[in-house]
Amino acid sequence: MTFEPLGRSLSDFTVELDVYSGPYEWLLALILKDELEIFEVPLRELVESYLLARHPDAANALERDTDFAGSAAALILLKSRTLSPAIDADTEGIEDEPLSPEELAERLTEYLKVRRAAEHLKDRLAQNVGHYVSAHTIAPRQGSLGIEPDRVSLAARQAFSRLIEPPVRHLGPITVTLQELAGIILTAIAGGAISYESLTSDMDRLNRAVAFAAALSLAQDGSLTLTQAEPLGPLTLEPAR
Amino acid sequence: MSGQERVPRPAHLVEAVLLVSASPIGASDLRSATGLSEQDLVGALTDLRERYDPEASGIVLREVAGGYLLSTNPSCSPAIERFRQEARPAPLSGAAHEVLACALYLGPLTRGAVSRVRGVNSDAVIRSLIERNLLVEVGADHDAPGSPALLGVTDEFLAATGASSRKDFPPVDSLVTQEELARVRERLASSVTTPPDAGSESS
Amino acid sequence: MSGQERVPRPAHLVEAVLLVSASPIGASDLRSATGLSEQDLVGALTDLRERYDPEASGIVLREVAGGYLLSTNPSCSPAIERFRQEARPAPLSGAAHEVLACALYLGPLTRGAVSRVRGVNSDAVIRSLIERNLLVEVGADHDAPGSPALLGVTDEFLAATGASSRKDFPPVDSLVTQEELARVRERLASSVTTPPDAGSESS
Repeated sequence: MTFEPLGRSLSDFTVELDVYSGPYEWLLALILKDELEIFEVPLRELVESYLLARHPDAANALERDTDFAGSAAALILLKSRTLSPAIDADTEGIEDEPLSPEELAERLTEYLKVRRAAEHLKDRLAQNVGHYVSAHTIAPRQGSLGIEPDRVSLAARQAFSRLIEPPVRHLGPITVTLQELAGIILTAIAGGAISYESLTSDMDRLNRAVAFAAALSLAQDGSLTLTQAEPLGPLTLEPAR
Repeated sequence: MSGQERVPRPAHLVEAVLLVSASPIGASDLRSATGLSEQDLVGALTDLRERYDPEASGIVLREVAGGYLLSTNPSCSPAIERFRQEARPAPLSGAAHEVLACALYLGPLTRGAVSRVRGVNSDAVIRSLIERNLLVEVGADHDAPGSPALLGVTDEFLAATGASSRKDFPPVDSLVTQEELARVRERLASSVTTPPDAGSESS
Repeated sequence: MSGQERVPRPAHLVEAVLLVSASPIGASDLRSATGLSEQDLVGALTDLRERYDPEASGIVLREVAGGYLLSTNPSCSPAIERFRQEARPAPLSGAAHEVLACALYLGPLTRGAVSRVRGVNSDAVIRSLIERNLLVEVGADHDAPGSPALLGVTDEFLAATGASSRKDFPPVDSLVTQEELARVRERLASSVTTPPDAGSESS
């Protein structure tokens, strides 16, 4: 997985989330190392805590906003990718056909059990943490290890055909700032409500993500109102009343 | 302690062998290395349990993953982490716990099956668990197209959970109450009987 | 963490740290890891000398090369030797197979290159493969900053696979498509170069 390296402007930004508390930069590192699940990270809370910690008058405010918007945009992409249906053959079995109520109940029951078992495992792992083993091991006798050549070939196939995306690099360097987009948004809504879709219809994906962050930011400071009539429905930006 | 003994006592032989292993050693391997009778081994382990009791020692004797293992007392782990200048490994995510629960209780099962049970693609989580040696491919499902690999939990997983075997976990049905299950079915029954043509909002 | 966990005694801290080091640890390193005063350390070592006395234990405390080291009691060495002969080496993980495949097909290559190709930090796996003598540092990449070591597979690896040479393995282009191979090469070559116009962060 690749990521544009963060500038150091956010090195003092720390976050407090249910799943993680500590420096924001480390949060990104944990997500990239798959040690934290992106879909467990509430992006909205993340944006909110950034906005709370924001100092608009600081000397590097612009750089900080840019860095944050850039990484937040990447997180949004990552999250949407994780949540969208898998395309690889192995998981294609996740069917779309509607389930009968019995099947649905069956599945939910099974998932509930897994959920409870997961909680049990979490406690157990926590109780057993901190046992480090001996370093005084002896090397096994030479020649006692057998490696299957087929497994090596299979491993080569797996490692070399894996897609290490989502590539964020192809989005190119950030060429727009939160402030610029905030300006565009404010101009656009001066004439009345506008949907997020139409506002961003001409933008590339990065700008769309930054526009989203900018809209959140403006909503936070009361410059506009964001409305969404139904979950996952269209998002409307209106001038603040 | 009795005076000069030349022949090592059973407990000494066992603790010496345990020192040189970073993974649990089963009773039969301990016997064949030390040449002890079954009875002597039992006696030696009783002595060592006392000697390496968590209340009395910085090194503890653990009975995990079907064998015996010396490891540091968790109460001393901050000193170990300072010595190694290594941070404690990050705890697993909630998703990782779920995947492990699938492998433990429903496994061995394929990646696809894990994703189906959880309702989300679990490949990345599975990969990081394999990387951490907690999950392993234990075979292949030859009945499925492409013979996808079957995943199971490892001995490292058993050691990390302090379990001596897979049987050392409560049965899954004891973790969920009947009332909870009944509630799921009830809620479901009431929600599916409502609009007849709303059928597409599954997600 | 349970509240009633007691503060470990000095000797416990020291013995725990000694368990996780295969080489002697000097007094000052022991003190900085355990946080003990000089006096407490002296007391702890006195306790441990008694606990791990050759007459009383299968594990002994040795004072060598200006440091302290736990090791097996020489009186137990026949048992250790039998254990070594009989111990079956731990099987390789999926991650280990992938790292070996990288070294076999793309090597010699640096640790960083292995991690880039696999898309995940592989340092720990590489360390254990070097310890097991399946990977070895065969030179250094002088074109890269810091001249990182280049890794290749060992003869022991070839012996373990029953291959007489690298040529016994199927050629890489029979395993993956040209397109996939090109992508791997790209990742290999990418090193740390940032696109010229991304340039905000220098380092």
